[in-house]
Amino acid sequence: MKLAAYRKKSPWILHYNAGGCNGCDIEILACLAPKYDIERFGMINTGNPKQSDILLVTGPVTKRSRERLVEIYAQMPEPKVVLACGACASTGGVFRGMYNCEGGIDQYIPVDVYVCGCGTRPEQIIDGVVQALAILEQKSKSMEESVRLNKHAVKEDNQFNRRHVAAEVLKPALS
Amino acid sequence: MNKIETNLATLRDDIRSFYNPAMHHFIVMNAVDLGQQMEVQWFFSNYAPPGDITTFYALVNPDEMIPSIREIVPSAWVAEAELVDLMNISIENTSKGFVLEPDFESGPLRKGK
Amino acid sequence: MKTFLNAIGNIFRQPVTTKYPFEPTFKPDDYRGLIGFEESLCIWCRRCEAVCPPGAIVFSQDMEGKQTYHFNRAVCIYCGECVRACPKEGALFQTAEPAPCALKAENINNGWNKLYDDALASREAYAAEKKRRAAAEKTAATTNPIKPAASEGE
Amino acid sequence: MSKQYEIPIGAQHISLLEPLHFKFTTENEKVVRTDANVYYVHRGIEKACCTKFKFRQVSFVVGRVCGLCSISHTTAYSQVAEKLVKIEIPKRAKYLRMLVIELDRIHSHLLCLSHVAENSGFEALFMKTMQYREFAMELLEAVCGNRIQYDFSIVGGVARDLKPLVANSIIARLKTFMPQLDELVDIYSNNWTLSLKNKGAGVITKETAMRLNVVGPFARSAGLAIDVRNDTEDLLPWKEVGFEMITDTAGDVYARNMVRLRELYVSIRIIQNVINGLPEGELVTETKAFPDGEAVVRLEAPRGELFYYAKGNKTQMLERLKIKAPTFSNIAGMVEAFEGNEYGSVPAIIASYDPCLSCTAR
Amino acid sequence: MNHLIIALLLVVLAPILGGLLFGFERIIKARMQRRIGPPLLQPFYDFLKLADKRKMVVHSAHAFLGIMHFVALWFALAVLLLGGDLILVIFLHLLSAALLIMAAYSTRSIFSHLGANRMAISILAYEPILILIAVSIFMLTGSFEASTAFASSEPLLFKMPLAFIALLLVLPIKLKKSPFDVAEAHQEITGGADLEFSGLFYEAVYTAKWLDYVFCYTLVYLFAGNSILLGIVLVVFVFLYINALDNSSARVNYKQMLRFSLAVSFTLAFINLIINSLS
Repeated sequence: MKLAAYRKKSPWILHYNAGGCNGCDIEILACLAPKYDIERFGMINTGNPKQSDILLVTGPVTKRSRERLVEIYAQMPEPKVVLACGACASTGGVFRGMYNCEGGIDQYIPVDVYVCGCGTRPEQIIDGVVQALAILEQKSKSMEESVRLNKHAVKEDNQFNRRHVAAEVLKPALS
Repeated sequence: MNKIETNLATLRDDIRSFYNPAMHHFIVMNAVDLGQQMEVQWFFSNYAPPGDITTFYALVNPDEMIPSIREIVPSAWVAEAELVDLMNISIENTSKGFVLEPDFESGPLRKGK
Repeated sequence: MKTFLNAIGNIFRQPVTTKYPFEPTFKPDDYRGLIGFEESLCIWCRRCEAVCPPGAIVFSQDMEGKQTYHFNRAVCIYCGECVRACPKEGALFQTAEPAPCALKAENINNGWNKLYDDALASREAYAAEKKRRAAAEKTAATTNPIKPAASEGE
Repeated sequence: MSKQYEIPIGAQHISLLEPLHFKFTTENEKVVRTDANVYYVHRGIEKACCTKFKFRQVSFVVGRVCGLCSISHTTAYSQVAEKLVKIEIPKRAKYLRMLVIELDRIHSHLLCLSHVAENSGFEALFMKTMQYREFAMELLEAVCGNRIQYDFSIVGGVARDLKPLVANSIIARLKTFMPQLDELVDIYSNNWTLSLKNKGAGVITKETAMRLNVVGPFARSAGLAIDVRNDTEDLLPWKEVGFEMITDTAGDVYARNMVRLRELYVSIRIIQNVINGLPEGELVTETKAFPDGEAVVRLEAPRGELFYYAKGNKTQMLERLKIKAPTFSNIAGMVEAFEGNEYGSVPAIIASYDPCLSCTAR
Repeated sequence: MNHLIIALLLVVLAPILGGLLFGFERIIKARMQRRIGPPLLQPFYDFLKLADKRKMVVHSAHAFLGIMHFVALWFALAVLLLGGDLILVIFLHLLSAALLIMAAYSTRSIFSHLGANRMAISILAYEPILILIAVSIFMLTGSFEASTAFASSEPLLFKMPLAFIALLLVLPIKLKKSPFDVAEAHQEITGGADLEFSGLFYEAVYTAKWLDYVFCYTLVYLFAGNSILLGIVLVVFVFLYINALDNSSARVNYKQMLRFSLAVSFTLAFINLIINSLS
């Protein structure tokens, strides 16, 4: 029988805050709460990377949390999907270009769904998760390369703008 | 907000003579880059209303060693450690790396950075 | 003990969960949602671009001075400052519609970075082009209907 | 001297909302030493506020310092900017700011309480508290147009007006919330296992609180009466909308819960008074002036005293902006209050501090 | 003969039965929290999904021990359902738990060590009571065979009510329900012993949880003797009791749990044993 069909029936989520304001995080909590009860879709908030399928990341990646982000991503067994929750996780939002953040988590790990909004409503998160489930079904079990940390990718430039550097360094890995 | 000028030599004595844990609340320590010199400020407030704010400030050169007040105000180590990283100044027995990465060029809040 | 009985009683109470993806939930009609743009009303003053905190709005300009409005819903923080700053009534407005999700194919982050830089470059190119033309024929420059390129926001 | 385990919590941990890293050195699950690493969230907002954003945009940026007390940050910044440009905002704007701050306090305190319940292993109470909390989110959405980032205070006043329909709905929803709050108080104070977990955990004495300058419910639970709403009369008229100081004596997790719950009653009363006595008038005081001089502002955020220092230099950009968040003052106390506790009750203690590290690290 | 077939059927179908129980319990729990909750077949969806994920093996012994944990538990259940020796049942169950503890200790993760530590302590908390109950059953029926207990005409419940109460008090420890779920305190040690398992090997641990449900409720059924109706009533009652307790109490720390269990449950079971052996 086709097991892939059952991936979308029991997605277990792992939540990591890569240094945003807690806005989107409390909305993820609100998703677990009775009003929007995402356990309806069989989701459990496992705190354990080794048993989770969906990685919900909030916040622009700060310098100190980026190793953790890549580490957690690498610990998750395929097939897995990454959701960037909120403007700052998707693109850096209002924090893009600040000296200690990297402007969006897709500078480090491949992101499948970007949930827009600052802060995201639980409805938006649920929509994003539903889209992610559709992607999860297509995913293969092959390893998906995460962008390694190299000094070059995060080298300082003084007018507060790492976008160009990030873009040109990470182009091969993101394609 | 009443500002009291002091200098690094008499700073500890001034604060010690002023600060009374039962009456005053140490808010935070701050530094402003004025170009050549740097204005370092210590903010205190009263518990009793109206909680008026007392500021000690000293004009220092960026390379001067600033005395630590943590034997007078034990909780000041957080503010001092943060300031050392952000302003790239040197405070007694406070090391870098609390806020920023060790490999980070320190003092992002200085002028011209 | 009370909670114990309450828990058993809850089995027979109606759950408070909304059936969201299948039924819409309540949303105030003045929710701060997507930013709408009405091209026919815009006077191309670029004030919205100047005030936007994250830089989610950018105007590009072709060689004829025709400007185009670009908006990135993943960068926008929906503060509504651009709408407040817009001098022309109705040219820029905030809908009550939450932004839809973006997929990987949209390349919403690095693609936008590239677009942003290209837009700024195109405007500089146009300014240079215009200066060259102005130098060529001064008379035409005085009655040039095209607005001169204002300086960019940041 | 038994074997010492080193238990790390964080940066990613299910009982943490945000990346902070504690390293507990434990002897048969009793904490003997704590190392904290709280600056995971440092983004460099202070620098950007002085170099990247004009002083009118900064009020939206500092809102993103923290999602839980964003209205406190925006209001405090707006106040300090108003001091710099030397304008007095309309009374209606002041009242609307107080209204949103108190609504925000309700949702923040309820979130913290539910988080304490979750971390002490009481999932049902977590669910119940979150369910009751939703009304505050809906009201905030109706008032400000967004559930979290309100962007309500702008320099010179407030961005949106309060519709009479919304005002009535606020009064009505508060009425329905009252019995639910009583129920919560009953559970938090009378549930045996919860008190078994929370009583005597993470104790901080009044002397320690004074010595380490802790603020907010953390300090008030220890009997240290520090609440900025008590003494900053000039900016927001808290006294005339019926503010009262809430303190407790025990200083443990249980006392913190009780302080938060009792503060909810105060907030509800304040909101009712604000809506009943809402003055008519303008929303924004326009000005063309540029910030000049220096000013400080203190404001009571849900977690304690928020402190803003700003220095202007007659240009669009500020010279310096210093943000002191409540949790920043509490770090020293937090690290000390862990000593000698069961590791099992550590997550509950962390939650009961209500740490907001995105405020702290900025 | 007929009984034997039913018992065999039960043994074979035990995982499915447990899965259904688990799913139903998740629904009930959600309803107790005013939520809708997952569909009834959710555990099986999880099962199939986990079968599909890439496996990350810490080391082979770890995975092997995880699977053996499941097998040993199934054996214990089989012996119980087939009416075998209660002492054997208890020791097989102990063995399965010990295997999981060994697996958890064989990894490097500190949380999984803590989980194993706490699991050992919870074993210390509930195994003595189980043994005492078995012994008092022996005192009553004159044999350690579970079959005699199943077949006894008058229910054990009325003869040894104290033992039943003791069982009620230790079941939350076994099923890892609050207030006694220190072994997998999710907020403290993020799952504890089964932390390092993933994919197919987590499946073994996950399914073993289902078997535990069947095991516990069979123990409860044991008290009903041969009257099926009373058995069903007992099982439903215990089911509701455990879930309501789970939803109305916080987690106590393991020292309090041990103290409570040995002070109250142990005493109850022991008094009950004395009474039974005197009568």
